[in-house]
Amino acid sequence: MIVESIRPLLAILCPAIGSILIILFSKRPNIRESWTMLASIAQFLIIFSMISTIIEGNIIKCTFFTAFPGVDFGFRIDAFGLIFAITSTFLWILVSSYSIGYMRSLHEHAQTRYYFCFAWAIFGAVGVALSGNLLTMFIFYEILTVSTYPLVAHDQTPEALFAGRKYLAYLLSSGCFFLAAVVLTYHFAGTTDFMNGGISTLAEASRGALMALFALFLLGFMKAAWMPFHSWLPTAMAAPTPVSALLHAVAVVKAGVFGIVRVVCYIYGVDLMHGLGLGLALACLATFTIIVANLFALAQDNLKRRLAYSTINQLSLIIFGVALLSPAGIEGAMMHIPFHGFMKITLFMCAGAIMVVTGKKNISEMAGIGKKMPVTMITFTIGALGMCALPPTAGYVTHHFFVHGCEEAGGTMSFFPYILLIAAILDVMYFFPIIYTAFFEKSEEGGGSKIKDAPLFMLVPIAITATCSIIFFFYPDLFHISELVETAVQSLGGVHP
Amino acid sequence: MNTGKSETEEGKKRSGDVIVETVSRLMVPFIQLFALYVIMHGSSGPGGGFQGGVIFGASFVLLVIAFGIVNAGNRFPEAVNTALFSTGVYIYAGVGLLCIICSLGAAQYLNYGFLSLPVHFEERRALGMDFIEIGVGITVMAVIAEIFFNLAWKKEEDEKEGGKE
Amino acid sequence: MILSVVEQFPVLVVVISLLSAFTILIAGWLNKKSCWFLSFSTILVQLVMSVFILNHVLTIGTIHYWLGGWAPPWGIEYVVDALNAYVLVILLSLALICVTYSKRSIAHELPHKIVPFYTVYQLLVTGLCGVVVTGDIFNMYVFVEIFSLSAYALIASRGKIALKASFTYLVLGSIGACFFLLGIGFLYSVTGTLNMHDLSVLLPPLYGNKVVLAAFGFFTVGLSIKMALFPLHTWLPDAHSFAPSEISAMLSGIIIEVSTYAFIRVCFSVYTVNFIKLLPIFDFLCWIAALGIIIGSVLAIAQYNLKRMLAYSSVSQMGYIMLAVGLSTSTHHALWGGLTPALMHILNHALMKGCLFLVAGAFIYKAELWNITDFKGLGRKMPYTCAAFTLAAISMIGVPPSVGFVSKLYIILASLEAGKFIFVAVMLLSTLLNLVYFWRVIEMMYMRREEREKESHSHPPANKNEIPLSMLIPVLTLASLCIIFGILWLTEIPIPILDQVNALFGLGRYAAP
Amino acid sequence: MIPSIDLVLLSLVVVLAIVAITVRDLLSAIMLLSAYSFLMAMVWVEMHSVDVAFTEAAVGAGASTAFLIAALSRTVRWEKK
Amino acid sequence: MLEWLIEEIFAKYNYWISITIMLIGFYAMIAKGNLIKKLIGLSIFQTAIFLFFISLADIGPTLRGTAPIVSEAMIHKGYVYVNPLPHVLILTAIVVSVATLAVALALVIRMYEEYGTIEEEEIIEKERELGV
Repeated sequence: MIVESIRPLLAILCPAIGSILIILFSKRPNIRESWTMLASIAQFLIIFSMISTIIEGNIIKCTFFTAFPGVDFGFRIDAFGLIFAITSTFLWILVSSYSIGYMRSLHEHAQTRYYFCFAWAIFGAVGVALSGNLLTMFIFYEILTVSTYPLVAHDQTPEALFAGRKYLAYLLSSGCFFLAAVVLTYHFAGTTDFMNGGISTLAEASRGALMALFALFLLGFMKAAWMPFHSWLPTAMAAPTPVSALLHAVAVVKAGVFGIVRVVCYIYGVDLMHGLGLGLALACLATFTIIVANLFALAQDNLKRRLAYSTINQLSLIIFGVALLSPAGIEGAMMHIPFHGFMKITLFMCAGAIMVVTGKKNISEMAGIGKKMPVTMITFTIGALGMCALPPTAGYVTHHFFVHGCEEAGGTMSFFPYILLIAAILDVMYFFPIIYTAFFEKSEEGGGSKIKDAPLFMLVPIAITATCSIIFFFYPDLFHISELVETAVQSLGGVHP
Repeated sequence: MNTGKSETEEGKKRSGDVIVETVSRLMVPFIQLFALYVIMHGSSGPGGGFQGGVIFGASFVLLVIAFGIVNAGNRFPEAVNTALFSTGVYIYAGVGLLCIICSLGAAQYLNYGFLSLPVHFEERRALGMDFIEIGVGITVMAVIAEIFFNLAWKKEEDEKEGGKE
Repeated sequence: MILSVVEQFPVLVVVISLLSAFTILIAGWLNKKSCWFLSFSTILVQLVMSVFILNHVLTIGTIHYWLGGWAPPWGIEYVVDALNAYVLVILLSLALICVTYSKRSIAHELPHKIVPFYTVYQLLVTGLCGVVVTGDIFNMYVFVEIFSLSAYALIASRGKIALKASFTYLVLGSIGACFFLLGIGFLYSVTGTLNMHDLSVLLPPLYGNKVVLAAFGFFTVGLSIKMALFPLHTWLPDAHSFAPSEISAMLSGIIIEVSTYAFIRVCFSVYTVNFIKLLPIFDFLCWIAALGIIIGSVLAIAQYNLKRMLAYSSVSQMGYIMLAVGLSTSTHHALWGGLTPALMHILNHALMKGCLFLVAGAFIYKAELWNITDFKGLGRKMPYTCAAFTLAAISMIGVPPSVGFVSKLYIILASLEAGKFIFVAVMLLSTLLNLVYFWRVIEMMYMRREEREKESHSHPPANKNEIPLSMLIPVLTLASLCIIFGILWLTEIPIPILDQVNALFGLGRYAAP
Repeated sequence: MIPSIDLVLLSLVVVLAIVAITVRDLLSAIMLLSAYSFLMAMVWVEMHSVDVAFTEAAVGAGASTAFLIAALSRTVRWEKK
Repeated sequence: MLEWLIEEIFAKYNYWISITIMLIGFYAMIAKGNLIKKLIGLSIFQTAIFLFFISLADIGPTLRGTAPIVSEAMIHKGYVYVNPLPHVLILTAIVVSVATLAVALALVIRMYEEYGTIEEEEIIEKERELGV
């Protein structure tokens, strides 16, 4: 059933209005930051209020105008979109709080610009999550790209500027491919609306054209950082840590992955993907990225860069889940979007906390830091466990789904769990040394085993995300995520083989 | 506009050739008369406001060449010139607008037939055209003179927009 | 035949402007400050008239105005249909914005030339309006020359290096105008008429005639010079970069666009779609335009002078418009078929480029900043101006939901429908090139620190040094219109106007099957 | 029109045009241009377009020449090669 | 061959001459470096176009065409008028051309004051020295 509602519009307006208020109160930091908090909480509540409607199997629609025949500009919220929206908005609250601690401790410059752009980035990300067709999605996707540029280049050092340029070059060129793909889809199918089970008219196009179109879509979703188009992500780690945390663990990269899932499940549809044999190709691409990214991660000494490669790996894991084209695989993929978000943001926020307190960025310098910042490092350990898919963390749950998905898919796919195993081992190989260094090696500086953890503004969000990561293991329905995922997969219909 | 008494005041600066001066002094009134003829005869024969205006302007150019630029420039100050060529445009555009106003908006711009003159329709057309020619003539005359003065003399002032009908 | 008041407006728009030009000249002797006011109020009145005209044309129909009451094939006829009315409104809006802006900047830049500046500016507007409203091809030539002459004089008004630029423009522009005149002569020799509608009726039996073909060639080349289509653009960079900024904005936003309008008029009103379809001219035009898009952008990347960069970007943007014109005969969709994308981009380009040039002028006004490398830290000193620049630049790059994005989208859809996938690639590539040269500036304004700032990492409160309000408001208006119109286009609200144009010429969905 | 006179005048016009753009003395060039205009005016009289001929004589041979000479008086007379 | 020559060249000699002059003018505008020479070229070019238009109006040697001036006697004698419309057009075009010339000359003079030369190449050189 379709429900008309303006709630999506309200949700999207929160950060927009927030950003204006932020600019207006640029001279008074306390009020400025309370607007950020207020906007984030309001947005989360509005998004959260939609859950009950969605779980009943409804779709919320909010159409503004018709841009082209068959292409309405508007929102269409289904279970899958809502998962992404909930994740981004909830984490925005936490990261806002974390940002306040981080930015103030480091006396960063241009804080108004920072909060302003942050709000717009969330505007873009939530817009992507809620949009009802490719064109709308593209518009928000580009807003997301442009608004995160000032955040990446925030430091304004040559290095940060380079990172910003690289970031824009990659993502806006991918935007071009995306636009081409959107237009071609419209050309072939006459619509770009997301439909459960794919757009039926699209199948009428020729096989070669559909293959090429899919390649365009993949290039368009360079935000998903699949190899070999990943290198913007590690470079973008020049950004302040809250940015890396929210944007490069949740909003931006997840928007890319989200797009791929949307295209696979809601534009092409599982049957068409099967028919074209694209699932296997996508799975190969994903596993290639998973392994190579893990190998790259091993070589990194900078903590944030290592985490970035880990992100690349995990994103491809989501792509892999979708590429299985089996219910469990898709379920796992959809679930991994929020789960990975929570875990990775924990890790990034820990890295930021370490930097704020000790000023250290490299893993080799972190000997003994676990004793100095116990809370931070314990939460870090939880996040790391999640990355390695070990219980009792959320990571284990999704990997369970992936393995199950491989079985369901059968055929060549049943071979892939071994690759996942190798990937998990590699994960362990680069995460455990960090934990070991932090807790068991002696600090070279000696002496300072005094506990001096991060400020509370930062510590509380870290603790919350880490706790969530564990709760997800025992109770995946926190924030109704597993229910939503089930609703989404059921609505896809033709998935069950 | 009078050509006569220039040599008494600033005689030193003039070109100095008696023959040239005398001949041009003799010629200029005739040229100007001819110019007037050309302007007024425009509606029924060769010539018209533009040609007449050019000829009229040329008479000033001749003066300038004969008597030296400073003398002629003083006789023909820029303010007067500007006023003149604006007047010409006003006459031209004003007659056109009058056609609209006189007919209370029923007729088109420059539809002379609707001018409230106490003559026949056809004659109104001819008269209207003559008015226009006069306007054009004045403008062109002033513009030609102005351009020449500017080109030949003025240092600081920038170029004026050229003659337009 | 009784004329309604609005039907008198086409001629009044031109006459009022002409009268005002000379009134300014006289008023200038009495009081220099009155010039601006006169010019501003005249253009405002003209704008109001043009809006009425547009409304009249859309609701009642085309206005035919017989000058002097002479019937068309003999007398001059002013014809205002949807196309003219649309272009007229754009033209007068930008003229109004530029004249508002010019109040302070001209007083600063050319303090001794205020009177001639506004006189000639008003003449420029007269010429532009004349080109747009006339339905007589020779009359069009005369008005083209009037606005060109005014443009030469205005460009030269800055003196120094602008003189050379203006002279080059004059020589090339005259050649273009002569070609146009020659084309008119050719057409006249075979048809014996100059009225555009009359021509379009008389020409069809002669479409195979070599004279008619040659005339089309002359029109195309002549107007291509005037509108700076790619290989004939050589006058443009100098002229645009050395002119006073409001004139650069007019040049780039309106003057070359009005020439494009003249070209569209000649193609579809004098010749018709049937003629164009006989020959592969428009295919050729598409390729030329595509080349122009790429090369213009590449050359823009090589520039360090902001205004010069914008000028080259105009070359590339003219390519967009001409590409859209070139595709117009092969697309039939209700939305992006026919001339819609081209006319859309005429408006969009006027908004974007107008804003960018005015901002460039603001930098020159404040601190004589010409080069991109000098823009370090401007984002903090002139926040509103830089924000406007950013909006317009983002629009040029084509980030949604700006006007640039909509144009790009429509042109891409049109080229897809025409089956020319290569132009899709060209459009996308040009997006990236635009990104390169515009982002450079944005980065310089916001992200680079000034040298003295670098030493102390602390940040002193920025001393704002914003331009005066009479300059800021035009800039901000244009910048916000870049976004507002982007959304408006997406909602298809203004599309019916362009649809009428298509109906007029039998293009798009009105094309004969 | 009378072809023979026409032809003579027109060939003269061509010759004058060529000479006008080749001579290095700009003053001569201008005077040649003036003569060229005047001959052109004669051609037009001969073609029955008295109006145009009239104008060309006044403008081309008269005013334009005056303008050019005025400009020359403030610049240089010789073209450099 | 001869017939062709007569028909295409001699019968339309004024058109051919108009084209010749046009090319001469065009050459001067493009190839001459001196600004005044360029303007002379422009004048020649424009006059050539005028010649073309006037030739259009002319009705050729076979008919007794006459100037388009109204007079009763002429009409009774059965004279044919040449077409007056191109003449009017050319009048306007002459106005335009003289205006162009005036603006151009003003530019030339200003450039001379600025650069001390009216040779295009020298001006470009000086511009380069100024570092533009």
